[in-house]
Amino acid sequence: MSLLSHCGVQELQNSGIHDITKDEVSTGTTIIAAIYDGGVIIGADSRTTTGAYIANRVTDKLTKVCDNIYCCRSGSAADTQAITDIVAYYMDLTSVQMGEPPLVRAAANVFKNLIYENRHQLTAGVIVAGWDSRFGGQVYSINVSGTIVQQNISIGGSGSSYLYGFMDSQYKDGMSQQECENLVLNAISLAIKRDGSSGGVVRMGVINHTGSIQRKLVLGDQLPKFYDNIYEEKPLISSGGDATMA
Amino acid sequence: MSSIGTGYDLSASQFSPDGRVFQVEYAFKAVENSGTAIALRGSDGVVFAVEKLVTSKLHEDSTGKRLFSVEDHIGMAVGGLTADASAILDVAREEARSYRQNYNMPISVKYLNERVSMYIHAHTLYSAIRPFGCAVIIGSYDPKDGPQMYMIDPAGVSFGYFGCAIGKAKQTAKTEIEKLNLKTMTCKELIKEAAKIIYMVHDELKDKQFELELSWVGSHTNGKHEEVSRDVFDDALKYAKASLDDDSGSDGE
Amino acid sequence: MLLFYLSLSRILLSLNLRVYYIILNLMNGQQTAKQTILHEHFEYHMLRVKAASTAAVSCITLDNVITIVIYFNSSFCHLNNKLSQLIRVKSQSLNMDTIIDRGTPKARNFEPYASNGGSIVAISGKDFAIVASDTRLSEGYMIYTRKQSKLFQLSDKSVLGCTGCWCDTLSLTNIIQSQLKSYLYDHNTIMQPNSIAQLLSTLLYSRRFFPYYVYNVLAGLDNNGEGCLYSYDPVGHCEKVNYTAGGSSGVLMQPFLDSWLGKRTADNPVTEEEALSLVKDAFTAAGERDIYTGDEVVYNIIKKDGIQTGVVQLRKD
Amino acid sequence: MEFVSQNWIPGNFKSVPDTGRTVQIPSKLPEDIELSHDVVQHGWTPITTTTSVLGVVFESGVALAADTLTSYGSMACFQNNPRILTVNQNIIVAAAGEYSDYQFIRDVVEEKVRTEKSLNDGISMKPKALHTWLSRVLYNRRTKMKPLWSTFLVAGIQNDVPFLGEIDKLGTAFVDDQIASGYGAYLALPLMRKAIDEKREKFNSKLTKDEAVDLLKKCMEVLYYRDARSHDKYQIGIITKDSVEVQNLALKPRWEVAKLVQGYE
Repeated sequence: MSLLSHCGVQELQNSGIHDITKDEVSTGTTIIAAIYDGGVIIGADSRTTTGAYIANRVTDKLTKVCDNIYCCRSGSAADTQAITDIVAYYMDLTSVQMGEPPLVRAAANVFKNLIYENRHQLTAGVIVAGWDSRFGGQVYSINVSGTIVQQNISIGGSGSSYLYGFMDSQYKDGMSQQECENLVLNAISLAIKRDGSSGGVVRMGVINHTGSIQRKLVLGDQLPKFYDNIYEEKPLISSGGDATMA
Repeated sequence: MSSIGTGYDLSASQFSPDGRVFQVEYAFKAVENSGTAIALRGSDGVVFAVEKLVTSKLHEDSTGKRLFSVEDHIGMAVGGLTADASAILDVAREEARSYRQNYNMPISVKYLNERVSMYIHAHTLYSAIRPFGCAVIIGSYDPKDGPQMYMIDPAGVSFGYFGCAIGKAKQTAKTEIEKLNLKTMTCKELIKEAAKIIYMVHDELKDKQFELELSWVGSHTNGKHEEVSRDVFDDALKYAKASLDDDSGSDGE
Repeated sequence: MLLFYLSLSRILLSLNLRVYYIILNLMNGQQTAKQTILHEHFEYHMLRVKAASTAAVSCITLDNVITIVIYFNSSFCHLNNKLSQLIRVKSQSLNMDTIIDRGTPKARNFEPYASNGGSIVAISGKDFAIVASDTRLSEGYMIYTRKQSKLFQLSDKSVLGCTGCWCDTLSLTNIIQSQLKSYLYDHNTIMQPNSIAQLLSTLLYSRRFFPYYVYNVLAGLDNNGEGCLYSYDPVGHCEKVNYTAGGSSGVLMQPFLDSWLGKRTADNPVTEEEALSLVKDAFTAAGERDIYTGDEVVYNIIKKDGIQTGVVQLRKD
Repeated sequence: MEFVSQNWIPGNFKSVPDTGRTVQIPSKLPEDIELSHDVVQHGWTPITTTTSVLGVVFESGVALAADTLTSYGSMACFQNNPRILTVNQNIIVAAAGEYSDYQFIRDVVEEKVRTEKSLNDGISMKPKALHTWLSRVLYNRRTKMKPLWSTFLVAGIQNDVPFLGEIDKLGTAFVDDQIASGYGAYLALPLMRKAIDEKREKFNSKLTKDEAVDLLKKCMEVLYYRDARSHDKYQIGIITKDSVEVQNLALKPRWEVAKLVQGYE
């Protein structure tokens, strides 16, 4: 159930019967945050699973830290919610103390401290994204081990394994908002298509100089369509006397 | 002093009937006994200048400094009891350290000012402790917020300033500072003026020897607080002495 | 130097100057984790302290606490702030407890011990003791370095040889060395080998349930000037012997020594030359058969007029 | 786990679980009882990892090399994560292993250096001191069974003499003229030892700076060919008495040999 399971770290499985009540509720997930030329776009699917059971099919994994900072959560739902609550509290406090909206970098570092210090008890990978007047749009990726890396685009969750190549080929510096939105939507749709732990709808958000998020929702039946790789039996090529190999 | 003998000046936690806290006022006196320190905020940074009184010829040259770096990017000039100031410096450094640990960013001088003044103020509330007998000036430069400077007094009150002075000759120094058009001047110009003011306000009769300390933080130092280079220091010193000679010359006429 | 400190402290105290004690605790007091300060870091620290004050500084190291006693005039008291800041920051930077302390976790995949190889041979005689180790530090098929001596000179009369888990060796030897320094400061005399032997046993047993994985051999000259030798197991069993071999090739070399020295009597004591050649032969043989022993042999011969050191080359493959 | 449910007390649900220190005494008040069940622990293994790191001493200084890849399992996750740290004018440090632990140590070391700078007393840390300090930190953590899963190479100039030392996650510390960790110990270390020994035997001297850097470049190329967790972008840090520099480099691998291979015989 953990994030690690897809990278070869095996969890102990009880043979036979799987008791879903004892499984942690986790957001086997696809999450994305990307910088465009005026801010950041964040996106996520909406599936929450308990083992193979979908505990929530319309989850909101884009969680507000404060007006200008959001985080995309992956890993244990309980862990990431608890951490996000703590960071939200911290950021609320600092915005009052500093008299200005908190910086994304600050929020990301508080996330990192909490995750790093408690990394062996937690399963929490988050992407912190937001906009502030000092550094503009920013994306920080913090993974389960507490490594923090600032990136232009970050993908996370179990579905991200299917997206690395796609993102490397499609993302460019200085994309427009519309281009970037399309990219995020396509990426999550592709991951939903291939990752059993991702699904439902695509939720997106745009954070920029306006200081608040504009949220977008694309329902599960309105997602972009891609090649389905269905082989159809074709009639045999009639031998019209042409014997050469094609 | 009217407070002496009234019994209302024995504790920082007691008001006098006319609403004053004498212990805190005495702390101000401690600052007024020390050598002058000034700081000027120009268009591109903050400069600090300190009149470091040398009380004994036996002291080493560099001892008893009164200009410090809180962190790379924040300078601090102190006046008053140096031991107290040193303790304040520690508190400021600790604040900066914990801020950086939490947020992975250098602390803003505005926030540092709030924290340190709160700390100093807390020491004016209790009978068991003595208020700090020192005032500090902190200054910094940031590309976005520009130059910033604050002075905190022993009561824990602080304001942002364009130019400020503490110590013995703060009144004279302030008068001199007010003559400058601070907002349009650059650090390179201000450092000379600062040196001049320190030389001007130094009382040669009462305090024989002193050392000039100069430092700055601004866009030209990449936002780092540094002691000025030897060249700049010598230039400023020359300028200060030259203009002093001019002044005394004109007085004579 | 020591006498200087001692006398200086008395003079300063008699002059009724202010005395500051700064106790530096560089770790969190966990029973299992003994903190020692290796000399290099410690000297660096003292350099700073001296730079910050013109006052007299003396210091005592204990295993996990450094006490720095600084004497200075009260007019210098602001220096105290500097020092305390310096020290506070350093101790804080070592505070590595988690935000939410949920106790020592059960680390499932972590093996705290490594076997870093190396062998020790020691032989004592009538007026000398010889102790030798190879210089290969390895783990598995990897040779970390070919020039790591495993002999630790504790005084001009005693040398300790350690093999096993190198990180434990480093910690153990530093605890011993700082204990010896503290003994020296307290008593103004070096600790005799028989006392060191008991100290070492006590130290080893203090970690009975998370042992120092180190095989120790302590060689020295006793009060009568005769060679003495103590051999240990990792949890503190101590035995006085006349010759011993330990470490990765211990089992190879011990029978060899037994055959040459096992039946010696007081009438026919082993000579220094004989002992040295036995040591060389033992290591040459061990180097042929044990991949964890090789490169070089360093030996120390402890005699009344000092410690003589030498090196012999071994196989380097 | 059955014995957990036996001792489970409803009001105790939120209490901080087993600290491993106290023995459960049933007669105590419920809030004082600490449950003895395990905290869910994810294996104490590295997750975001970096591969080998190399270091070699030359006549006037030390050079370190490490690539900039951080892997997540077998995935080449972060391709631009530098791990050579310039501590001050005397020291550079390189790390291998868990990247978050490197980030942690980096932050602590940078804090030490900042403190040192603000004291403004002209004293700066030297490599042996940092090497020792790191060995104590790592040893303490392994003794707590909370290891920092990293290997560090400390390089620098100690009183005009080049210094190179390694500390691994247990606190195993040693000093040598050529050190490599991880795959590098198998693939690069023999090359480095050979180069250094040859130079000593033929000319009775140490490598020059250029020779040392070329040697490291060659080693990085070999590692790129044979280490599946390596990467073609890397850094070389060079420290001498008067200079510290960290270069960003990219390999120019040679694949021509592929043209000679066809089939599997």
